[in-house]
Amino acid sequence: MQELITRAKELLENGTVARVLGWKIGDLPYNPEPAFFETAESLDKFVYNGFCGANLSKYMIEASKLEGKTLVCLKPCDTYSFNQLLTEHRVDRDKAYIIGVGCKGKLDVEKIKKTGIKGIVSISGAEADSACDTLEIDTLYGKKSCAYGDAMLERCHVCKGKEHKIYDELIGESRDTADKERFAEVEMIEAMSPEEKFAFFQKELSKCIRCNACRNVCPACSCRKCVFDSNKFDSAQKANVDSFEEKMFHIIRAFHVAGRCTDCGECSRVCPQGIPLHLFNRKFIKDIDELYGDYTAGAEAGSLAPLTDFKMDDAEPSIVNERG
Amino acid sequence: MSVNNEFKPKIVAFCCNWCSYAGADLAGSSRLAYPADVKIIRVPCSCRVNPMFILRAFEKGADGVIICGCHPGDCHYSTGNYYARRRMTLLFSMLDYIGVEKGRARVEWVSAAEGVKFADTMNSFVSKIKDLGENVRLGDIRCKN
Amino acid sequence: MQRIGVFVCHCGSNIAATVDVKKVVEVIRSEPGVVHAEDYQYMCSEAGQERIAIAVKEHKLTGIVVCSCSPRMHETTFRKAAERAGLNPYMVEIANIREHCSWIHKDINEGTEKAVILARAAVAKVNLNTPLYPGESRVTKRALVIGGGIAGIQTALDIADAGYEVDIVEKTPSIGGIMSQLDKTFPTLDCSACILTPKMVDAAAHEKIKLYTYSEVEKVSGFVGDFTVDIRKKARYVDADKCTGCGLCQEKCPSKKTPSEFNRGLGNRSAIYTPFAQAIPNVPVIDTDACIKFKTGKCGLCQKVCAAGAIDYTQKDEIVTEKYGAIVVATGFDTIKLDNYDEYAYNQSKDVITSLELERVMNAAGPTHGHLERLSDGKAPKEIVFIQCVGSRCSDDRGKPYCSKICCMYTAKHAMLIRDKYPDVNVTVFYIDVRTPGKNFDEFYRRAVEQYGVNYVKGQVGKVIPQPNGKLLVQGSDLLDNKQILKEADMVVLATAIEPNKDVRKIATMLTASIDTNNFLTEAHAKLRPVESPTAGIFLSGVCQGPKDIPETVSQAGAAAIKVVGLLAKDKLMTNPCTAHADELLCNGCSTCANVCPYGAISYEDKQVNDHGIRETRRIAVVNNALCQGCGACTVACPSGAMDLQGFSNRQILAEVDAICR
Amino acid sequence: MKYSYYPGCTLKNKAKDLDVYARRSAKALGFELEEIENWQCCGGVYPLGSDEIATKLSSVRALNDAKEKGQALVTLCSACHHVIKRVNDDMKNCDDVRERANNYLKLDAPYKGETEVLHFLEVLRDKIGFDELKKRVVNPLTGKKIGAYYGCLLLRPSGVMAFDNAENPSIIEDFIRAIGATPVIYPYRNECCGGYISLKEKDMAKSMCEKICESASGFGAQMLITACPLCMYNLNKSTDNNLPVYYFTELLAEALGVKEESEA
Amino acid sequence: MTTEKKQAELIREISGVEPLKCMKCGKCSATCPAYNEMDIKPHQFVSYVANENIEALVNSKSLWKCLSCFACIERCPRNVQPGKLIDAARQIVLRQKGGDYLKDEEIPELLDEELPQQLLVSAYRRYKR
Repeated sequence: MQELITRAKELLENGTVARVLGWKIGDLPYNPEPAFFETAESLDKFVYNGFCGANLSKYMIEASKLEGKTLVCLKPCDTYSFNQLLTEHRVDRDKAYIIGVGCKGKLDVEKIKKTGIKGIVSISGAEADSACDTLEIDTLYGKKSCAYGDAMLERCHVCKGKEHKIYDELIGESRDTADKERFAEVEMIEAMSPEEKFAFFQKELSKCIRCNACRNVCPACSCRKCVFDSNKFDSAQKANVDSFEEKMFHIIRAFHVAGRCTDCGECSRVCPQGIPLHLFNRKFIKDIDELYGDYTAGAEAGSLAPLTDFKMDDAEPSIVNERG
Repeated sequence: MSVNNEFKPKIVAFCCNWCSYAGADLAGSSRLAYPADVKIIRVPCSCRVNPMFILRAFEKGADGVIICGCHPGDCHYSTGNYYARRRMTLLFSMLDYIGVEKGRARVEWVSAAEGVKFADTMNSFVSKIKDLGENVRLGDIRCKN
Repeated sequence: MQRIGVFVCHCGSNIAATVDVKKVVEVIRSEPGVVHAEDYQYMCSEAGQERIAIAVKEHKLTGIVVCSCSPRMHETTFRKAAERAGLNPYMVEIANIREHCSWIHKDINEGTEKAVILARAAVAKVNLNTPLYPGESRVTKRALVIGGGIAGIQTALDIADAGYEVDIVEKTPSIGGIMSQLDKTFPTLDCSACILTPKMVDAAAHEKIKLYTYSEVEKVSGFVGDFTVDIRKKARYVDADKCTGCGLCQEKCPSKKTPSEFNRGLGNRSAIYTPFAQAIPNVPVIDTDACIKFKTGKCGLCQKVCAAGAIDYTQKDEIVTEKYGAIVVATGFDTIKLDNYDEYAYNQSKDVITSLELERVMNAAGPTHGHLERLSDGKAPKEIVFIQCVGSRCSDDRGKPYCSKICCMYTAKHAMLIRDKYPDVNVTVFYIDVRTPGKNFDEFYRRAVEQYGVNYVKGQVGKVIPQPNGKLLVQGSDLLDNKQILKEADMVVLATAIEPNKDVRKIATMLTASIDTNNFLTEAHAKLRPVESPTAGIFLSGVCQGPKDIPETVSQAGAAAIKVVGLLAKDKLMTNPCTAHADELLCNGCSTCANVCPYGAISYEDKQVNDHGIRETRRIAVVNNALCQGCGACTVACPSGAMDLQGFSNRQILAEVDAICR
Repeated sequence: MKYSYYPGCTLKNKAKDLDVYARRSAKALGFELEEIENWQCCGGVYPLGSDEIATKLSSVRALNDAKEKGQALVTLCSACHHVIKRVNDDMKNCDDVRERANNYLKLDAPYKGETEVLHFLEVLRDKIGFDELKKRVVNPLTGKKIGAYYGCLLLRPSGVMAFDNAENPSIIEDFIRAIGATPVIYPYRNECCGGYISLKEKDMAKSMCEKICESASGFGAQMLITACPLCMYNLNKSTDNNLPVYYFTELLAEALGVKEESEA
Repeated sequence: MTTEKKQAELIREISGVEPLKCMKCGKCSATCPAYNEMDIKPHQFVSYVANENIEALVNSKSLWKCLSCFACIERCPRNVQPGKLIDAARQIVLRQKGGDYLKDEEIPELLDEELPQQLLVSAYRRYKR
């Protein structure tokens, strides 16, 4: 982390970049938040540790409009999102100075809390440079510990790899964290009966409070104005103004990002109700891979998304009835 | 009016202007009967059909939605139905994934010359929807009401 | 709020028999926006249209719904009526209560209920309609005809005579098509070459006609009035400007064993060849698959003997790009392959031939110099059997489900010609039905029976059995005598089904013209627009649209020509205003829409926008209205809903959905 | 290579030659015919009625047996081949038959037409290859002019049997060429010999076979070969030994030099 | 419903044949090797069923002359399959009591040395219930 701060100061001072986009220490030991740093001094508040899960690529949309370059810290998975935004002309490559930061897996405090640990005062072992296999946690009730892997976000268990797809320079070590089958959860649902599937999603979706956290954090949901907020799909007869969107919001959102979603997992990370929203996106990814050939959004800037492409002998929609 | 309470499904058919709508016209001028439950909406091309239209229909109480377009390779706009095919395949797969019965939504390719196919398709689709019964799940997946 | 008038048509009893029209009027009155509703016997009649005009004035209507036949029939009629009454024509919507309702439902309650719902959907849509204004596009005053048979030649001549430039693209080395292979023509027995050759010469000599022979259409882009076409001129290896057509090269060519396409494979041709004596242009081509020079590098005899120095082995294919305002498809037909019909022993015996092969046999320039003889042993036949409907009217998967239309007549012609020239030859025709609708056609067939003594037997043949003595035993039905006949014949002639030229599918795809399950091009309306494709600017001439004989082909060629002339006579075309349009404030500039646009109609501009006080430069999608054809692919690809289609907007379609599901 | 083998009743009795020579030839060509255990008679004719089910079950059992072994099922007798191939097609494509047959049989896993049904000639053509067969011939039957007699059952209906061009077949002619002889093509080679009609209508079958033999001789055939015991029987009844009829397997064994080999 | 109408429907059902597909070309009769032995000809099987003339059909000689050689089925241009119709008519007879065309007592005299089992089995299936 120190190397990162030193380098950032250097770039700020020599005028290469006008600001730094990174994470700032939060009010609790586990909630750093995305922040812009304009001066070398302000970087004292900069932090990069296991809790810096937030994907900063979406902030580059606004940063691209600002004067001068922005230094942006991107984890390997964040670079996919950045590439995808580049493909869609939403960010300006020339306005970004990308430092690819190492990643040893990002942590989810909810998972720690789920192990029964309460009253967290401080956590050690989550530092970017010296990430350990076990987290030592000081609590109001004494010292506790938790295996790093057990505290990791779901998405890190199914990590696409620790290779940065786009960067100007790299700082920091990474550690392989993938130890689960990416599509296992999706397959589990696919194997359910229609009744079970419906019950599962009905239960999950009825938790939704339409806070829009998923939409706001999603790097693919970068529309200037969301269709759900415009009157384009409105109609004169509509009695209850928002009933339609309410009911179909997550399905439509998933469809809108299908083929563009990099599976960064931010939607599930930020959902205050803990809805596994990534299960929608990942289903589309699995279908696309199976039906149209493997495709990873953002692996390469400028690639043609599966839904803007076709083959003459693509499967017919009836294949859905034939499968499973 | 009929007094029996036989299930009368609501079925929305999106037909592309160039092939399937004309196929439906041909079915009509050939007097090939299919159930009145089917109501056709004319769109320029199957690629005009937004998944939101389909979800909206279901949400508003449609029991089945069918999208008809030119045969692949014969699209009036060259490639429209190829895009529609991918979109609908993914959408239908998603519907299946969330537990909506298979077969509530369908895509069929019907050319302007295929009046018989149009009528056959509608007959088979209506009978499929009758088998599935009323659409309750898509009415409200969140079931908050 | 719109002020909508609803007009419900009885269409005589076509609608009124199964839809309670009065009830539709009554129910629809209470729909939001509807201020007037009425019914009338025939809305499309002048009186009907007048009622619309009166209602527009009386009720200050802003929108109109006509509940009638398919919009494909009368949408234009009613739009024009609205325009005359001072409304924007795009404020009209049609509820199709005939083809989609009254004609397919028997129960009047059911029909009425559905008609009401269809009317409601149309009203819901009109509530959201906005006036639309067509743009203009230019017309390139030049036409392209694809195919140089009699259909293509006649179309080109008629267009050229009206004063417009026209190009013919013909795949083979010469124009002339199948008609040039025929010996005589029905129903007057004219010599085919005698009536065709002058037309070929006229076409070649016409100052407005340009021939691209031995050429193929490679790529088509653009739209009505403004097509851009790439034509591949295949290398002839003979310089057309230098060649004098003396024919010496063909005479000296040592490779003479290639089956002649013109003679249907019954005779051979040289590697350098003109397909037939009257070929136009009279310039040979080198078949590189047969040419010794191309295969081994040795030979070069043709180059040596050519006094004009026209042979050029280094010639390459050439791509010519031309602009056209209209395109006529005249790709014609071929006979089907008979591999699925080996019970007729076509592949097993040389003496079983197709009717088109018989044309070559009967022709003085053919493989037997016009002598009727068996191809196996050259002997004169004494018994000839004709079998009708070989591959036609077959709904199994071996043949074609349609009637080929020309066989009954040409078989009568063949039978008559043979009986006339060789009175000692017996002719038997096995037929299922004899179909002779056409002027002087049935008389012609009856002459074959009554005057020439041709033996017509009602019944199909089951098998042709080659005999050790070289004869052919024909085992067929005589359904009138209820007998199975065994007839020993010397020759059997098969009235082989015809099918559209194999290349038509490729061409139709390039033109985005629709094609039916039998590969015939679809017409815009089976009765009222028979020579137009549903794709604007594409016209149909000849058998590519459906089986037809020469007189019919020539009439259709003329009809297609006048349609082309009608188009080329305009200086500007109104463009379809139902095009896509991007909302500047919603557009992300993400390029997703451009990726799916088949016409390259979407480009991006950096535009200054004012988004509720925020002024900034944004990358925005811009649609070229002349290029956009209104498919709507972009509207669904657009994640933000910025892209919408005029006339079929998201809100309009959703309003229809809601009205139907209500 | 190992195939499941369905001999059928007649090959165990009156048509032993067809069977014995086939087994010897197979061995010489390097493939094995593993006879299905407890096979039951196919019934001789395919039941045409769409409601027939019981009469199809013995075929399904044989087919399922082969499926369980993961082998293709090879037949020799034209009638068995016809019945089994068509029942297999029903099991694959006809929902009603499949459902009912499986209900009756209660197999471990429902049979859905998975087994590939091959006639011995198809094994020679598609698996061994006639070019390869030609190489294996040690005793070519050079100079013999042989007419192939196909009959009906191997060829028709061609949609289901998919054996060869039903009106102008070539598989047996190619076979004849492979064993070094000269095929004689004659138009009656796919006409019916009379089939089962010969039990009660002997004259009718005789006149039909006479036509066949006359045509074959007329085109110069010195002998006929067939794959069907019933065709053999009918043809033999009407030919006065000018035109002997053999099973194709006998000539195959002869060409491969294994005809006289004792069964070891 | 008359008996003949019922029987006609039964024949359609058993055979799976739609006689209305026939275009009356006569190719079946032109093809049939047993034509001369038949009193009702193959193309007439189709029209007899279409016209519900079943009594005559089930009493015809033709029922027992059809060889099931499938030539008519193979060559029919409209996929009508007359051979299946005649078999269905035969089934109607056989499924009635005493409808067997082959009586057990007549079998011994029909046999000879070479006669293959296949022949007996096949004839049983076609002639007997």
